[in-house]
Amino acid sequence: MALTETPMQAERARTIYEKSKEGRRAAVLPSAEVPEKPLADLIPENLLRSEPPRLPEIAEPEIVRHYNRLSRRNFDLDSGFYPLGSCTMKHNPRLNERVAALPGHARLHPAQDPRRAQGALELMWLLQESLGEICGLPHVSLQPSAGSHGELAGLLLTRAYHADRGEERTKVLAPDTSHGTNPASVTMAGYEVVKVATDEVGGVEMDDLRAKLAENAGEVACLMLTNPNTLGVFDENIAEIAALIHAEGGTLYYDGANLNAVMGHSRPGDMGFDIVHVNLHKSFSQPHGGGGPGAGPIAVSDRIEPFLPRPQVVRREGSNGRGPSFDLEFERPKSIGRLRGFQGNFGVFVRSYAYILSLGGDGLSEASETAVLNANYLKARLAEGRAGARLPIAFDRHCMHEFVLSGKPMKRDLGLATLDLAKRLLDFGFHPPTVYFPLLVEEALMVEPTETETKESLDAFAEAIEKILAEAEDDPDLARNAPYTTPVRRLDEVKATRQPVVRQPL
Amino acid sequence: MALTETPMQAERARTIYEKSKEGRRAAVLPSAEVPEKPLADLIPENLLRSEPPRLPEIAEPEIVRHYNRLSRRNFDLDSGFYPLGSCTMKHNPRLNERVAALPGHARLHPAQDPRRAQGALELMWLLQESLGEICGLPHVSLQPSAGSHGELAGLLLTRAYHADRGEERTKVLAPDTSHGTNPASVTMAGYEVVKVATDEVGGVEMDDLRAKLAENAGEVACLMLTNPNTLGVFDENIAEIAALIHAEGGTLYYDGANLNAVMGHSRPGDMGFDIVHVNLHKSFSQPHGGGGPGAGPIAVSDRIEPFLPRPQVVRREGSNGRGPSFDLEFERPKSIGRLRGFQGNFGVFVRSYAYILSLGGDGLSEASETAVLNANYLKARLAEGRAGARLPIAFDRHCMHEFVLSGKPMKRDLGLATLDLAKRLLDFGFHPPTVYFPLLVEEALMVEPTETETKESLDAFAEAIEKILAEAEDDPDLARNAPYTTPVRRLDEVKATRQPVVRQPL
Amino acid sequence: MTRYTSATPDDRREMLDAIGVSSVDELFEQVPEPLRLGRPLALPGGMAENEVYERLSALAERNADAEAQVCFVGAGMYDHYVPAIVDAITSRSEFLTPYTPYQPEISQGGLQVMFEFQTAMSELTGLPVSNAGLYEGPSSVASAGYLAMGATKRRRFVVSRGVHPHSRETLATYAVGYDAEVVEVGLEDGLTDAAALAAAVDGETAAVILQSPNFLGAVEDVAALGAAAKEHGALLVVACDPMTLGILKPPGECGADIALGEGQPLGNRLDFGGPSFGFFCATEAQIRRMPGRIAGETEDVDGRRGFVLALQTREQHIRREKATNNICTAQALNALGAMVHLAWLGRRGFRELGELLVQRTAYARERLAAVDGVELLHTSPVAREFAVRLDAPVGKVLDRVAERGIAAGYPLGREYPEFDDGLLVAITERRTKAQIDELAEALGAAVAAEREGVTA
Amino acid sequence: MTRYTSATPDDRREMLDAIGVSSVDELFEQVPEPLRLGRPLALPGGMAENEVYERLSALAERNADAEAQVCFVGAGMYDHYVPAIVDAITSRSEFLTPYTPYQPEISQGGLQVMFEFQTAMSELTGLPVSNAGLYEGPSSVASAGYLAMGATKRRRFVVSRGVHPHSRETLATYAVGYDAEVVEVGLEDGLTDAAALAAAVDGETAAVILQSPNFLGAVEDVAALGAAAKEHGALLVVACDPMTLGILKPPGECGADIALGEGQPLGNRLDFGGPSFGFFCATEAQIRRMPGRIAGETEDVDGRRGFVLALQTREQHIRREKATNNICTAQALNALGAMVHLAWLGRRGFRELGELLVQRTAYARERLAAVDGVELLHTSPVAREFAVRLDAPVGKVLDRVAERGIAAGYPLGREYPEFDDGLLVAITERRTKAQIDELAEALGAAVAAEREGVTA
Ligand SMILES: Cc1ncc(COP(=O)(O)O)c(C=O)c1O
Ligand SMILES: Cc1ncc(COP(=O)(O)O)c(C=O)c1O
Repeated sequence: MALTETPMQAERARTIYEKSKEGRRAAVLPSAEVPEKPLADLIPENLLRSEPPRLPEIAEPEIVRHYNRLSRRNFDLDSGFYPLGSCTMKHNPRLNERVAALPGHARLHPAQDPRRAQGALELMWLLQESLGEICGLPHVSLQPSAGSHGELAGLLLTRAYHADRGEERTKVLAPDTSHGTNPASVTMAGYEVVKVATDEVGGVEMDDLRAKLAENAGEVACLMLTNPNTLGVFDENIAEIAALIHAEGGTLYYDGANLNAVMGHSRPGDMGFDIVHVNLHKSFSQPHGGGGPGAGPIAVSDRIEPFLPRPQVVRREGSNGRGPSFDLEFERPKSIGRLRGFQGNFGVFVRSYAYILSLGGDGLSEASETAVLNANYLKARLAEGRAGARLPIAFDRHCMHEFVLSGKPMKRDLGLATLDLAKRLLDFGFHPPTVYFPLLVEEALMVEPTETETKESLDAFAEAIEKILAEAEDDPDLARNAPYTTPVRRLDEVKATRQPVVRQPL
Repeated sequence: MALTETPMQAERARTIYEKSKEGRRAAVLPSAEVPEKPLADLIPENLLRSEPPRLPEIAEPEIVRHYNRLSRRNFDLDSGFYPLGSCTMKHNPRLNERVAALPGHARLHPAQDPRRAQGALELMWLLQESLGEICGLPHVSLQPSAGSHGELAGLLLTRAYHADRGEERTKVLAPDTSHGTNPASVTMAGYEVVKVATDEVGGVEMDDLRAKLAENAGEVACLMLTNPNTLGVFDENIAEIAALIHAEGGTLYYDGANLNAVMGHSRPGDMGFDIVHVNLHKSFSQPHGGGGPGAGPIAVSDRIEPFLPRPQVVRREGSNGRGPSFDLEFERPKSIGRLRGFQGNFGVFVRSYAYILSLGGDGLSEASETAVLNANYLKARLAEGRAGARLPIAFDRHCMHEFVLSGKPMKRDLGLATLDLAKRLLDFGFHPPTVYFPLLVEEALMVEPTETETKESLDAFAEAIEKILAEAEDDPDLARNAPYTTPVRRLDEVKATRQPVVRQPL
Repeated sequence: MTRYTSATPDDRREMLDAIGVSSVDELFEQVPEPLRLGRPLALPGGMAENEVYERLSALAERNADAEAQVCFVGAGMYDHYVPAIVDAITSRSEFLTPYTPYQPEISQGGLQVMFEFQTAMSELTGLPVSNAGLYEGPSSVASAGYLAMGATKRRRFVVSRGVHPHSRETLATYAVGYDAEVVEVGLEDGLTDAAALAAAVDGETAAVILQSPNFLGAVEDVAALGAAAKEHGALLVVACDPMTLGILKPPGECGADIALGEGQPLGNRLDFGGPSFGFFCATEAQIRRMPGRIAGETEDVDGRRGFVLALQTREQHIRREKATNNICTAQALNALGAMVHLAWLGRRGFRELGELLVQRTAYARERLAAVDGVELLHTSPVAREFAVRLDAPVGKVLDRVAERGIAAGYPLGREYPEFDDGLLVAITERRTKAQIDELAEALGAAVAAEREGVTA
Repeated sequence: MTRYTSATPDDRREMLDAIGVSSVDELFEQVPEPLRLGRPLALPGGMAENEVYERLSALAERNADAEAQVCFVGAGMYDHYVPAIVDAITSRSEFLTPYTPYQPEISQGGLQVMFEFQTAMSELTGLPVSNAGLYEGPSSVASAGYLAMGATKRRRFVVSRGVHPHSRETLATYAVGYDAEVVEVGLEDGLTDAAALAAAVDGETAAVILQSPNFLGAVEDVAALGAAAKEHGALLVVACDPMTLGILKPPGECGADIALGEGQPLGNRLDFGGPSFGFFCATEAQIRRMPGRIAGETEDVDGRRGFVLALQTREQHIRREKATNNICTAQALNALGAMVHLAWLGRRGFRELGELLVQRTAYARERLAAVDGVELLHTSPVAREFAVRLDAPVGKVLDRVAERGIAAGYPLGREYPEFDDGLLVAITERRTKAQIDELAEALGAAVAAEREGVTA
């Protein structure tokens, strides 16, 4: 019997609403226990809802089946290689999930009196200290909820810092390789972006930087940089860049998405950065959850410290022979204020602190080393054979923890777009690299293997690329029509935006 | 591109040993902390091992991937319909897993002093009481580890009971429909099996029973019955059967595998049974785990009670205004002794007790009702169309929670064995029914839908059977060569027994 | 090479050879010498898994969590029971470990969940468009402000003092950045002062921001209050507690342009405040201004139904400085937890739960009001939380009640100096009648003891 | 129709129509009237999920588990740390919920795990054949006896008093059934009395049954003791603690025909005694007499490697009264936990763990022996558990030490009246030096207090 579809393809998508049947239910609730009154005696009729929301009606066994089956329509890090550049898809230890689930963490109310939440506050303080040491900047706020939130925080801190000095500045510099969140944060923080060009080795083009600083003299609030940057290149001029920005009175912001390259090897604070965000869901092993949660703590220098968000976790020395205690400090007169409710994504802090404890200082440093080793090895493998010819490295030098290839020759010679290669990789059981980013590189493929991959996985990936390029020489349509074996085949993304259907009609 | 294999088929089986590489590891152990001595100073050299066992060497991320990927090569109850007759594949509530994992249960040492394990002992006592009420027999031992263990216990109790009366009996009667564990337990308990025939409505053939009793007068220790039996038929003569056995001085043993049919409706004790085992992994929702764990508590009548295994959980009334307390009773002079270490599969008790609490008495009774409804509905559906013609019901009457079809006409008319039908069902995403059991029915298919299935699932199953029979009329090879879409196709089971390879060569 | 990494000495040698360097250090030479750390990090050495477990358990034990103390604290996050299937499903690797679904063909699980979630939130709020979730509640309010500015080209927000103080403070923080003015409107007997609100809204107002039930637990008449917004062409933004939406009129039926809120009560544990998620729904008119991910339905080349990230042209990775928001990583897993919880509750259960909360809350409110030294802070209708005044210092009373294993509520003083004697008490389905009775008893005893000057 | 069932009133009606009856009661008419219960079960009504949770939590809190008390109790089950990945993997529905793999094509996950597990146990014990697991330790000993009877056609077992008392008792229980005689051989300084053993074995002996480390923790010279079995053609059955097999000579190298034991220390939690699993390995000669499931390698019709249940002709479902054992449902999930734990430990970690246990045990033994009022019960070599004698009533001392949050060990008196003053102390990698020191201190203080007659 010939296969026309895979079993998953044959199973067409049906939402849980389509499996609903009136009268079914999973939840059984406790009885009220108390004397009940008519609802309208308690809340005026006009504020009450006439019809309950049309949530699905379905018993527990079928809910479990629905989501279990759905889950298998995802590719995940625990199934295979996931070299998604800039995303640091490293192993997510289950130990971290276990400790985050301890009732003392998971069922702790965020408004619990600090005197009755000493363990949580100490953990946060210990994480602050650890991140401060890793970043080389002494003051840490854990409040931001992700990298982009950290960026916004950093820019608001910059604004507050300048305002405190009686200055108002309007421009923020960012290289053309920067991540989309950088310019978006700039706008949200009320600044204007000024793009800085990239030089021939992948770093900041120094002349352009000087020119932009001159053009915007007195206006530049900040330079946002990723280092190593999104090309996987460590900017060797960073000390000079820092000096230039500082001379202009600006702050230097470090987008910490790539911190996984340099932990224990080089510290943003030592490079001259004033503000750093750390993506705990990248370097510090918080699972990505299919798009979060994460956390984006920020570490800052002394001069920025007074402006940190409120409340701040502080340690107070004990008196009368008592040990130290921990508290939330709300009285921070120069603070930019809150960025969110309560104290931040505490569950993420538990996981990341468990990760730091597990690896220790040496382990973190080794992790970065292996991340860099793995990236350079895979780069070397992909410099061979067909990949070397069709997918040249964008900036030919040793990389840090990731590297960027250009699919331009592949497109020109084989008629295969980077997207086609990515889709064909799906048939080989790999998650593709990040594609079409950074924008600077035509038909970009951004590859970040991370330290937790085996050499065997890297080799298999390189072989798959080679095979795809080889088969494309015979038949480029093979890739152009890929994928074939995924739960659904290539999807029409344009339609979804042109005629958006964003909920189930009921 | 034509598909030649499904993605899972393309991924050939590799064991974890084949993924091992010298020097890799997942575990990091604590340091000894204590002054260390040479091993040979502590244990004589000749008792020490020269080479460590060749366990795999592999880092944590790849262990997780290995077992996650492997897991997806299983079909499971949380993926779809699993009408495996006699196995009661009902939903496994996750609440039960949650409460079983509470540290007070999961990390409780079995030798903890009963005064410091009052919660666990009370839970066991409550479960004993509940099972006693459900079975209609007042005394319960939770010790047996599964149904077959309960059977052995029941036979050893019978032996002890007779011995106590100065009798020695050698025969145990069992109908030809009985489950394989019944005769196997009989032999292990040192008895000889005497088979009893089945009558035309699926019950015990009364004349044969009388004849066997007469033939073995004074020798019959016990009759083992399942009621409803493995044909899904409730034996209406049970009261008479009980009277006959009791008149002969034998005990009546109830194989509780089918208790799910009658909870809250009819009780083995009331039917005249002396000893019952209950499969907690069937009627009481303990997950099957791919072949265990389970538990097989036994409930017995007063006259059997003195012989129950040791230790027994007992409740002692409190004195001086204190509440009751719970204890392990070891002093049971007539006890048959232990059947295993410690107190039994406590984790299973927690799950089953949670299930009983969740449903309550009414809910259990409703569960049996729905199980019987679902079975009769599916039976009715399969009495229609092609299934009705090719797969007749073995005993045409209302069934209880399951029913047995015969594939004899299908085999004769279409050349399709029951096995072929079963394998083809796999392509339709269903777990097949139990096949070739009970032995009495030619080409048997034993179908038990359970109460937790939706009407839609039952309908889909009936339609799949219809479709398979229809396609077989055109092309019987379609089923004969099935399955096509499973992770591996039909496997050679004979080879595995003829030339057994039961471990990875290293 | 331990635990989470695999490169053996042999691997390393082969890899370095292939790269053409003799050591990993050589690869780090691109980092200028003076910027290399040159010393080990000043962090402890690594620990065994069981040691990490013991260390973190020991910390966790120093927290009085809701397992250790009966929790009547709410203020936006509630001690609801999270059904076991939520954990079972959210802990599956297939949901736990993938990135944002950039490759839809291998992310149908996550994308369909988003689509289902959007449907559920749209049903709850009565608005047609939902995103797949934002960070959490208060920052969602700030994002609504940003949207309103874009939609109206105005820079002024009128905000009720009934809006969660964290939301107001977050809005203020963001407003300094995107340069908007925030005007606050006070409360009368627990409800937004309607006259003051009407007076505060003007032709420069981008949005009127309300919360219902508001921070003091009172159910606002959103439709009536919102009229002022409509009149002046401002957007009406309503923050709400999702657990009340089974019984309260949905914001969409009250004229809201945007309904949002803290999602924690749905399928997310307390976690000392996070991670949870914010939900964000709006009218069709705002669909291209929405922040965050939105899943949309589409087809594959063979015509199979499928889901993708829709309307990506709003987002930072495509639109950069012109994006409608800067959010990237959000809270997908938390939204999944909510979706499973909602499916578990189902249409009936969700409504019943709302009713249960209202009934038990009414009982608790009455019960507490009858206690000597405790009186109601306001008499407006409430759903699942209410405020009282204590005739004794709130902090001291809380300490006394804590001794009895009860976290009695949220003290209002810090954020509402005018209610320095105020305490906010929250009810969930976990809070039994017996616990409520015990709270009443304990509060009464504590207030009495404080009044009498008994040493705690 | 609630919670776990789906039949709505509409469904019911349609289904009853299709069946051709008017009510479900009609279906139950096959149960003769007098046998119908005719009343509701005398059990409480159903409870909400959160209520069940609270109820069982409350029970759980009345147990002094190893999280609440530092646990030095062993006696066959040990407070090892179960790595988090074990739970993550065993809780996957795909492993948790299937039945025994009767349909191999859709059970390759479980079957391959069995095959890997068999390989691991074979490596540990040094015997070529392993099954996929039995119920637990002691009943595995009884099953070995049954096998030995079948293999030798003899009915006599010679058993060391060093074998776990539960195993000896279980063997005795079974032996009454399959009619065998059990002869016990005593101990000398903690070890099996070799001369008495040699004297007890005769030509009617089916098996000699030893345990090493034995119940008192002493490492037996299995090879030397086993010689008597070989001489008389009896099988040598050795029970062992799997956690010691990284350092101790495997039974297979000591002449054992069967090696078995309690599997709990491998990847299984304490669970108040179960579920865990028993492992059971043997020589090739016994392969067709093995109890329990065995997975074997084979191929599919296209030549793909695959796994099936092999040698099913031994089993009850095929062979019925002639089966080698009656076991059916066993402990597959628990064996999976063991396999994951072993893979996590790996070749090196497994040995290191064995060494760690020996070192800490040696320290603890020395430390305790130095305490006034505590002396060693025997001086033979030990691996991870040892026995001491207390100069005060053991039960009372244990109560006092329990007050300090320590479960000091297993009292020997019930099962070894000759060691009424004996206490068995077990060590795992969770028991730190500091805890051992505290145990020593607490034991010393408790014995002293008892001697002085201080009231506890
Ligand atoms: C370079 C870079 N900067 C910033 C971000 C934004 O971080 P987050 O997704 O945590 O908001 C990312 C995430 O993809 C990134 O790769
Ligand atoms: C009718 C019947 N009896 C006995 C058993 C044996 O029970 P267990 O597998 O729990 O040993 C089974 C299990 O399949 C069964 O179906």
